[in-house]
Amino acid sequence: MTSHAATIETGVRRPERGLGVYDKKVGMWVFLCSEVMFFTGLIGSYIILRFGASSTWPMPGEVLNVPVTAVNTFILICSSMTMVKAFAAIEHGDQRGLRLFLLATAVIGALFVSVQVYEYRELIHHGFLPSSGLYGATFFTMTGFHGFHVTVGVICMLWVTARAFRGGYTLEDHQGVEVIGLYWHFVDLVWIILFTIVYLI
Amino acid sequence: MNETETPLEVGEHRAPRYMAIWGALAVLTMIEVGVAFLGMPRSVTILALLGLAIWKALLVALYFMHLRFEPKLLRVVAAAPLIPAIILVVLVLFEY
Amino acid sequence: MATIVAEATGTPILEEEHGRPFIRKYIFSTDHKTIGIQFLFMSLFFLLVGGLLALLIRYQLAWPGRPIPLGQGLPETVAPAGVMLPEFYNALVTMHGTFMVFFAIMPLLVGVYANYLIPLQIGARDMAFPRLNMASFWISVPAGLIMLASFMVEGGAAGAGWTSYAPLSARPDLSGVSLGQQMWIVSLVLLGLGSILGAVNYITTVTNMRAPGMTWFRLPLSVWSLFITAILVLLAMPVLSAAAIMLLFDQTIGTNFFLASQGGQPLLWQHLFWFFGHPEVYILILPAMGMVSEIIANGSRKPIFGYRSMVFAIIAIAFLGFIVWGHHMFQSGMNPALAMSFMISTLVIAVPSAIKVFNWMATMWEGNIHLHTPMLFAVGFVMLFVIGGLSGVYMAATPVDIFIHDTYFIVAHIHYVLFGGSLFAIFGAIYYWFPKMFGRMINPTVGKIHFALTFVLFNVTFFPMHGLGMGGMMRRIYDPEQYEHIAGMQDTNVLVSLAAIGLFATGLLFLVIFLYSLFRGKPAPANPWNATTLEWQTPSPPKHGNWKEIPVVYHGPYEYSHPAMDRDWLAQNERPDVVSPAHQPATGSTPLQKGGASE
Amino acid sequence: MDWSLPLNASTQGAMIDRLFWLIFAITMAALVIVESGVLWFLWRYRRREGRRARYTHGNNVAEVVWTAVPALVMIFLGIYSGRIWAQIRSPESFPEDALTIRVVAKQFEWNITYPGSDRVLGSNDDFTIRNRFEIPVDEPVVVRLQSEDVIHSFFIPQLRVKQDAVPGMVIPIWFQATETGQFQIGCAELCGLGHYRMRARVKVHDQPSYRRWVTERSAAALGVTD
Ligand code: HEA
Ligand code: HEA
Ligand code: CUA
Ligand SMILES: [Cu+2]
Repeated sequence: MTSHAATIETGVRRPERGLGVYDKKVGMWVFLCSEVMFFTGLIGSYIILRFGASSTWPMPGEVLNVPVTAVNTFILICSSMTMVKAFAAIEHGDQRGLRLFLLATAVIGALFVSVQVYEYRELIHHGFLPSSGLYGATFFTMTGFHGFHVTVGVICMLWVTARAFRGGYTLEDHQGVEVIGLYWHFVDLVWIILFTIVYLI
Repeated sequence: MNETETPLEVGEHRAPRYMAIWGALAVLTMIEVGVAFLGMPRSVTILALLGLAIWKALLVALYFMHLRFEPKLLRVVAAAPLIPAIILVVLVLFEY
Repeated sequence: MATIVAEATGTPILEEEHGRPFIRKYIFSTDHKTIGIQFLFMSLFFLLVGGLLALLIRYQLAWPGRPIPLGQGLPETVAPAGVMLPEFYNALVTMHGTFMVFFAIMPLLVGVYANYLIPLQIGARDMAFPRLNMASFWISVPAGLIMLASFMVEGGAAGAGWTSYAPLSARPDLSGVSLGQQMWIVSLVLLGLGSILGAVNYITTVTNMRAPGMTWFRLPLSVWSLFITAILVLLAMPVLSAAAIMLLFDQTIGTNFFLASQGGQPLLWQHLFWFFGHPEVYILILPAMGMVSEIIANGSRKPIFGYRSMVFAIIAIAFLGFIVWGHHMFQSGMNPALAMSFMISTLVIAVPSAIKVFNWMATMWEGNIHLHTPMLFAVGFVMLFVIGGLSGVYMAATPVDIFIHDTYFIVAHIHYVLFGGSLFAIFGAIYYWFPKMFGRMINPTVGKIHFALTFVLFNVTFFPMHGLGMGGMMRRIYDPEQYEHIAGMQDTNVLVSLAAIGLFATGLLFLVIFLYSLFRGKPAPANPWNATTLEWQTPSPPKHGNWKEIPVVYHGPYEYSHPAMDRDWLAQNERPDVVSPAHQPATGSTPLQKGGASE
Repeated sequence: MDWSLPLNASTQGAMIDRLFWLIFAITMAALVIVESGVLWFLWRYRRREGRRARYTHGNNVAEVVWTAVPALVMIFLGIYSGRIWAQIRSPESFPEDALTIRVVAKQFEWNITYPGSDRVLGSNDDFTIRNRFEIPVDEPVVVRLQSEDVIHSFFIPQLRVKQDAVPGMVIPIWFQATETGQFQIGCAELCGLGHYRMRARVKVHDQPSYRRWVTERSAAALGVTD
């Protein structure tokens, strides 16, 4: 209640702040909280179902192509790096860097998705489908929804990039870059988890 | 909690060395793949892999998403959903 | 000044409303007040739909196999010669529950009042993300239309209950419903997305956009409850979406998450659904509790009793809401030891609820109680919610639940908490904030008549259901006369149905009152209830942007009968030392003067 | 219209009913306190000209009291019903050498397999009857519940028995009838368009007549098999 007193004496016009960060950032983090619960629904079901049927579960590498996906994981990590570079660039007002790295991020993200599409085609070609038991069901649902998130990310990334090329972000105001960055890194983070528990364990 | 005088932009942190983080992530990934096929006892493998995954996740969250440089409260917000998430999975696992 | 204002809100003063074309002003508006009112009309429409479905349910239960009046109009596939088929009955029950929970009560609380009240009560000009806000409404509308349309499709609407237990919901070959169930899923996933966007908005707005001096513990309880509710939506809704999507895949692309074949787990659906479902029911009660606290303080002309413990009770209920879901699954084959732990956590919830109930009573104690229509509904809420809450204790006790699970005892509980609770609070809120929303008063006498009829008929409709449940009448049965132990109670079923018809008629009466007051009601002053919170310190209805100048807050939300004043209320943005205690116009003066005064 | 629990004919029913009426007493007390309090305040403190409400923000003592009392009541209830629950459902509670019957639910019927005179399921004197559930009085009975298609729920009001039958699971429950008589099984979980009529006869025999019934039935079953 200290500020109560403060306001009474001096009548300062300062809005109360809960988190000390700007609205868009709060909004994005709050949204990511709900994304966490969405993936909890999918990943949690996977863990539970796998517990129930552990005996029948294929060993890593038996069905899935780990090397390709390992490379793909690396690709996604790179996109996270370029993303963060873009942010670092604009924090120093470096427009060229911003545009370059944003573009790179979008492209690398798209690359990740295409590799995943390739992987799906191979698997389906070898008769591994969502309908092939719990393994197929959980695999395609989890990776599918992650892929969907990346795709959405790429689209937004292109939009932000376009804006960057029109000089939409400045040293003073580049909230948009940071916020989409948060989303992008989150999707990367989810993949780190998925890669481990789906492909390696 | 609401009397934070912090200005809206919390940008004063020295930018972390992103390339180093990136390198670490790449290396950890390779280690993971290695561990997975080393053929250690199943339980050891699983624990090791989970440990590595969490490590990587933390690197991304703390540096790429620069949680490390955010106000404490925001870090709490970011971590909060893990509580219901864990509750859900753990309690349902009691079915076995 | 302007600069300060801009700094104080984060949003610059928006361009004046008149300047904008009709479509941006009323259809695709980004003004939180307009969006709130849009939600109001949408959800009242779906409340009407849900009520109609309930009438059909009641008709069948009272007079099984009798042709429905005007039922000849219905297609052969659902009611040949006006006699409804069992599959149609199941669809009715499912859709009744779904519409009422997801498209009536939830949008009424989280859509209407979160939108309308939050910015006004925290002293902001609008939501943090107005366009996102508009999106969340325009996502909810198609969701509702899809749900409605599912009645029309081949195989009829979803018929597996609003809980859609797998495998029944996942196996068209066993339920006879395929497209209908899929539309149910799609609709709810859409609604979920809409609600989550809304929740993001509300949470950001409350954390970041409170007016100067509006500290956390000066927030009105309605804002507190809506804020906590938004967190529940944020964390619970996505789990439903995930589960629903898996269910959709089970139906369409041959996965087997919830099918016993190949190791799938039917119980997993129940765990996921109720992990969402129980927080959902608290989403449906917490805002109601918040608004009731508001109205009771106003009606009693007293500060709310134990403000802080009210806040902590809300938080406690919300948190506990995440660890009790198993109480819906005591007889489902869940591990009995697990059931034990769920029983304990469920019983514990009675404690924070008790705190709230007794604090409401203590607020009325030694008050100067003014029984205006909103107050009537608020008091009605307390009296009826207690009944519903106490019946919850029977079910929480696992051994008793063995007998009453899936009987009408549960149905009675549902309606005492959802209708006697949530809907009564909503009626109260509608009467309370109607003058602010539409700048017109509702005639108090007709309001009191509406209350009296609703209160009496509600109890005649739903109290006997406790008896039916104790007698062992199961839920979701199309023809009670099939069973010896129920057939004896048919007269009760008839009584209930007759009352239900009356209750629906009362609903129509409300519709009339509502529409009449909308166009013919007396013009409302800025502060008809002599209330203290910020929304009353600006004209009714507030202009686009809400305030001439952002108010500065000096007190807690419910400073009624403050000794320093000789009128019995002190607005949050007034200072006793600057407003002359001499009689103020009860309408409350414009924020401009107040702002000036506090310079 | 009598609104009360139906006649109870099982051992666990006695416990359940006792708990039910205990909770009834507690909740009625709470209900009377709240409702009468509200009405009394409405009357006693109704608006009067010149009266001014007492200006107070709360009272910690009072709040602690009405937090603690319900808390204690709840703890007591939790422990008490926990005990009963354990006696009914915990794996240890299942009696040895109980008469074991398999009940397989499917849309919309109950298929009941009896162990026959040798009292072991799976032997060739077993026999299966559709929609007829016959048990002896005063003897623990274990029902092993299964379902072939969707979830059903095995509900016998007078025996205070209810348990879902879930496809892919075998769920055992036990109970002991205390009175002979004719009852009904009802299906308590929505299972499709026939849910409302998925019922079966229940007959609780006295011991001798049950033995007679079983022996002739198994004899018939054997007669069929060889
Ligand atoms: C607004 C919605 C709402 C609310 C607030 C509640 C509140 C509670 N509910 Fe309810 N519930 C539903 C909506 C709600 N419920 C619905 C829709 C279903 C059915 C779902 C379906 O299957 O279709 C359901 C089903 C349901 C079940 C499952 C029954 C079954 O299917 O077998 C159970 C079991 O424990 C339960 C318990 C409780 C409890 C303990 C509370 C507690 O929060 C109540 C706490 C309040 C009080 C206890 C009263 C106030 C306290 C006092 C006056 C203090 C003195 C009291 C004592 C000392 C006892 N509810
Ligand atoms: C808030 C939720 C809510 C509300 C208000 C109601 C209202 C009613 N409900 Fe029900 N009900 C549920 C939620 C609700 N219900 C749920 C969740 C279930 C479980 C479903 C399942 O088992 O899957 C259920 C189940 C259920 C059953 C059990 C069916 C079965 O198991 O076989 C029955 C049976 O009698 C019933 C009856 C009624 C009746 C007679 C009303 C009456 O109160 C209806 C009276 C009419 C109105 C309240 C409408 C009046 C309003 C207006 C006219 C709008 C005015 C418009 C403007 C102002 C623009 N409901
Ligand atoms: Cu079988 Cu209902
Ligand atoms: Cu619940």
